[in-house]
Amino acid sequence: MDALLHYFTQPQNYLPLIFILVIVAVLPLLAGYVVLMERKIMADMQARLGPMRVGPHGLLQPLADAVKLLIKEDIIPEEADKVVFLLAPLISVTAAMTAYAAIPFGPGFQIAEMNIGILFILAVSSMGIFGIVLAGWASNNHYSLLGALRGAAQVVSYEVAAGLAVVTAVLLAGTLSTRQLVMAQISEQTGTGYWFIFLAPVAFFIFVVASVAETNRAPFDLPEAESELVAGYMTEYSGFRWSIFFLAEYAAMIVVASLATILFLGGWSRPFANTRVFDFMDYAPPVLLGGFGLYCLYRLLKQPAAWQKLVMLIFGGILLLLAAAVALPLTGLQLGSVSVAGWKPAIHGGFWFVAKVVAYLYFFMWIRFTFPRYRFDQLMRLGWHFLIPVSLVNIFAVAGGLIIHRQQQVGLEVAMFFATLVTLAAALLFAWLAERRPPAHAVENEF
Amino acid sequence: MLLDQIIFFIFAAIALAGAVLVVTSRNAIHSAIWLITSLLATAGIYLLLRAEFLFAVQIILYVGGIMVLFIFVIMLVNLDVAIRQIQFNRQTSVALVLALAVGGLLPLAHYFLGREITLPPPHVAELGPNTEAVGQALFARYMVPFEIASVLLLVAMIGAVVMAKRRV
Amino acid sequence: MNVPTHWFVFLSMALFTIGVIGVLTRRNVIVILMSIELILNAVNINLVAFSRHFSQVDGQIFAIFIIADAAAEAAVGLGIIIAFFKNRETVLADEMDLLKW
Amino acid sequence: MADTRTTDFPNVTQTVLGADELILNMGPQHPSTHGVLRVKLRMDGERITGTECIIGYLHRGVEKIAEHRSYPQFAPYVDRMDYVAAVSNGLGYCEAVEKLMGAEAPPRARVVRTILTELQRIASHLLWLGTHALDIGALTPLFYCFREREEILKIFEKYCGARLTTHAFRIGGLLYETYDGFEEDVKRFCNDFANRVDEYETLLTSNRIWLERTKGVGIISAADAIAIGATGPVVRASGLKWDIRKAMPYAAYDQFEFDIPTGKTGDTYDRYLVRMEEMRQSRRICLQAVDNIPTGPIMAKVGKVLKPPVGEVYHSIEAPKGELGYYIVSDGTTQPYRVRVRPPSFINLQALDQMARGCLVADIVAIIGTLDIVLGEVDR
Repeated sequence: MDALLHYFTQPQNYLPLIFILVIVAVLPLLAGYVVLMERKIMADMQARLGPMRVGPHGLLQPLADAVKLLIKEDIIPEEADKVVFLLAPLISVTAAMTAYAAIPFGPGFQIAEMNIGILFILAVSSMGIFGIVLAGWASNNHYSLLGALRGAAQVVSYEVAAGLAVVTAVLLAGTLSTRQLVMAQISEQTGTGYWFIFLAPVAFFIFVVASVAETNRAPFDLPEAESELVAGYMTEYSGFRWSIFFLAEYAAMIVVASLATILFLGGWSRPFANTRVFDFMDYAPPVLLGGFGLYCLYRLLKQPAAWQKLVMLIFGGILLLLAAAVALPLTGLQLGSVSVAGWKPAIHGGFWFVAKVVAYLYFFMWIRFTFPRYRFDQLMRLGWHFLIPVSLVNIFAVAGGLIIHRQQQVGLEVAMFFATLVTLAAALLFAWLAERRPPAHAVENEF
Repeated sequence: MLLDQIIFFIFAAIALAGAVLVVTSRNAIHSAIWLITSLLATAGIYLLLRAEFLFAVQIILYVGGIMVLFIFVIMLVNLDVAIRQIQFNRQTSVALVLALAVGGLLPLAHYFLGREITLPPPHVAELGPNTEAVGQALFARYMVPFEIASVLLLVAMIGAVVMAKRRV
Repeated sequence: MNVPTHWFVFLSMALFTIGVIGVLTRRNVIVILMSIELILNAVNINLVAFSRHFSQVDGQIFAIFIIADAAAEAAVGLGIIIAFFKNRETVLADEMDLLKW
Repeated sequence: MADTRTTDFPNVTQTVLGADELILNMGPQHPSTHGVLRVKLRMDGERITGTECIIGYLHRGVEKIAEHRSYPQFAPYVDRMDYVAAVSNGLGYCEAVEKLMGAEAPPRARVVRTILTELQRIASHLLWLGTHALDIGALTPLFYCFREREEILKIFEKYCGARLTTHAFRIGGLLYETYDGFEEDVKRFCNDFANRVDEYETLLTSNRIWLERTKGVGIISAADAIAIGATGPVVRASGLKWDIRKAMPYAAYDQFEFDIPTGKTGDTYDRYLVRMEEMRQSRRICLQAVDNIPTGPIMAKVGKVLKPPVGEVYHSIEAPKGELGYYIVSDGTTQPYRVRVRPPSFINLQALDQMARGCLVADIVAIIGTLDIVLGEVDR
């Protein structure tokens, strides 16, 4: 008993548990607000307002949606395979949420630092496909089955491309640990000191495309293509179970956004962290958050009802509090023996990480509202005939560039620039080859 | 420490229960789900054995690759009919006896000869970072087998494509 | 090494036996293939356990080769099953009684 | 819903892969069958090997109703056929009855009719574009299209008080004089609209995914289209320059200049381009017409009770979806003896099977969208 007590009084032992609780508790709420963000962005791009009724500017819409979904009838089709039908959404959400274990949200905020962190995230998130496949099979519905078959083929194909893009970043950093991957991008002592998006832009592009496909988002949302397959694998799901799929989808989106942030966008580091000229960007977090908070308070005056004013006040207050928290390390205060300035990496790291994730999510949404949907065979052709060959060439080019850099004393930037040129040339070649191929409808017996 | 042993028993129990259910399930999809469970428990055992890289390979390749393929095929060959048929063949009793006899050899040997056959004491030397060690071995000492394995995979790939594409 | 190596060997043996029973008794070819995966998996446990026991990675290398082999086997096996199912509409092993069709 | 137990195809089991085929029952409740069309798809994997349309879920017996209504009484019913292009329906019916009676609407009425019908064509094409893009997965054009369609509907509302089923015209001319500011409204809309069409085109026309999804999908040759009897943008996209507005001018179309856009290959992309260009041409007609509205009466002298002489008449107009024809037989009473409607959607829908064979399941959605059917008109 004493041993247990001792075990759980060590910070490195109880902190992960707290982090787990925080993530599990916050994630559904976060997913709800990502949905709200998506609806607002969609509305903005489509010349409308989006949700405005529940709370000021629809700020309470996620809560209303959650309540609605929870009290809806939970329908299980008569012909469905009950156990698998119930199991499938759980698999999806478990896979999505387990991946958070290895994601470093800041220098101190990580549940488990492991030496195969990236592999762990890839492995666990690849389990999510079983949720889709089993849901589609268990529903005993042709639309669901088609959605599941599409989902399985799509995710397995694009995982290859995503994995190969990840390999590029791993090559550059020389480690599989998520934390060290970020460290390699921050300082020259531990790595390159460049964000890998600058060293390997092609790999980043491949990762973006593959991550969109892996999370089944438009324009690759074929497993749930609503105009073709009604709702694909989710057709027979309703109420709470459906919302679990929804949660899993958004959790997976946040995972791939975090992964992109870790691998290519420098994790929790500030943009241009090594350049002193850009040090003024340290003031961006408090200014941004404070600005939004003050805007909330300004809009507060225009709210029609008292409770809406209250909601606005709460949101504005939260933002101002966050702004104060972010501003605190910049003040140089001394709290007793602790220097507040020492908290800066932790607090600002979290801010920049979240900011990058949000930017990535915004990009996801942007392309969703801009592009039509791919057809299944075109999706497969894009994956196998373009992305995977290009990423293979990219790996060879980057590896070759690294060898040249290490053995010939060529600057890393120069080596990577030529590696990128080689890859782009190969990409052009593959694109040209793909153009020359006859269109799909002319090819008989393709599948 | 005791914790490792408890974890071992948990994983072993899951792996064994999953394996039994793979063999006994009537529905092939259920078999596949149980096989996934068993494979995941095995991955946990690899982790217990400090083989992290193999843990990741097991999940990415075995569970995320091969098992998706299995489920894909099970869904393609709709097994509504197969579920209603007899699942075990006529040699079941003979096979059971034989398999259990073979499987019982090890416990018997351990019971009767346990003291005479002993493993050499375990090496205490640490392997170092697992991924690097595996990588060094794979690309240096086992280069030729590695290449042969890739040729094997290529052959399998061609074979599978030819097999699935043929229309009679 | 807190868990004795021979525990892993016993686990491996048990999994292997279950796999063999599956291969020998089931009629459904897909389940037979899955039982073969179980057998391969049992072997892998053994290899990794001894790799740990002797502090050498060779066992893990073999396990990786076996996983690659399992992938190849699954691809070809499932390809055969699909081709067979297209022709005969069955997946039962004892109805696969023709060498050529 | 996927329901194979009620299939009409013989000897089909539920297997996905194998000797037999999969039957997917698309509709009548499906997000992209544009109403209550039901299509049975015979598929090999995801490839379509045959289709069968089952219609009648929206059948209201419009043609039979006509036999028990007087001529003016029946006019509101035709608005309910192609309910997204009610003005065009009304124009066709009114002109058919006028032809039967030997009457003719005064010039002012004819020009106003032309303006409203062309606005209706734009509105109908906008609705088509929005839903078609939505079917193919582009979410945003729908809202842009509805923004402009709303302006047109506002003009309708100001003119006759209704937005959708307008009943804007009367036999013999117009009931309502144009409201104050009608010309300005139409001009303002037309001036704004030029940029808006370009805006849609920037979203779609050269978008790679849009090209891949529409080019080479649902091809029908001009000969096949003629054999089926397809009209409107469907046949024009195949390369046939056939437009009743030019071939047999009605209303005031002979007074205005406009081009008939045609395609080459007859695929979904060409139909898209043809309709986009038609919107521009409609705008052109509107702009010409709105500057040249003659003064004068808006109603011909047709009398209070309409009693056409014994006889029969066939009159067709170029509705947004194709040739909309009315065949009316009069026995000399106040009620028609028989009214037969030639709906463009119904006949264009016959091209579905030919277009869809060999396509994938995702293409059938694009093809139904590109045919621009309205089930109210198909089922009547």
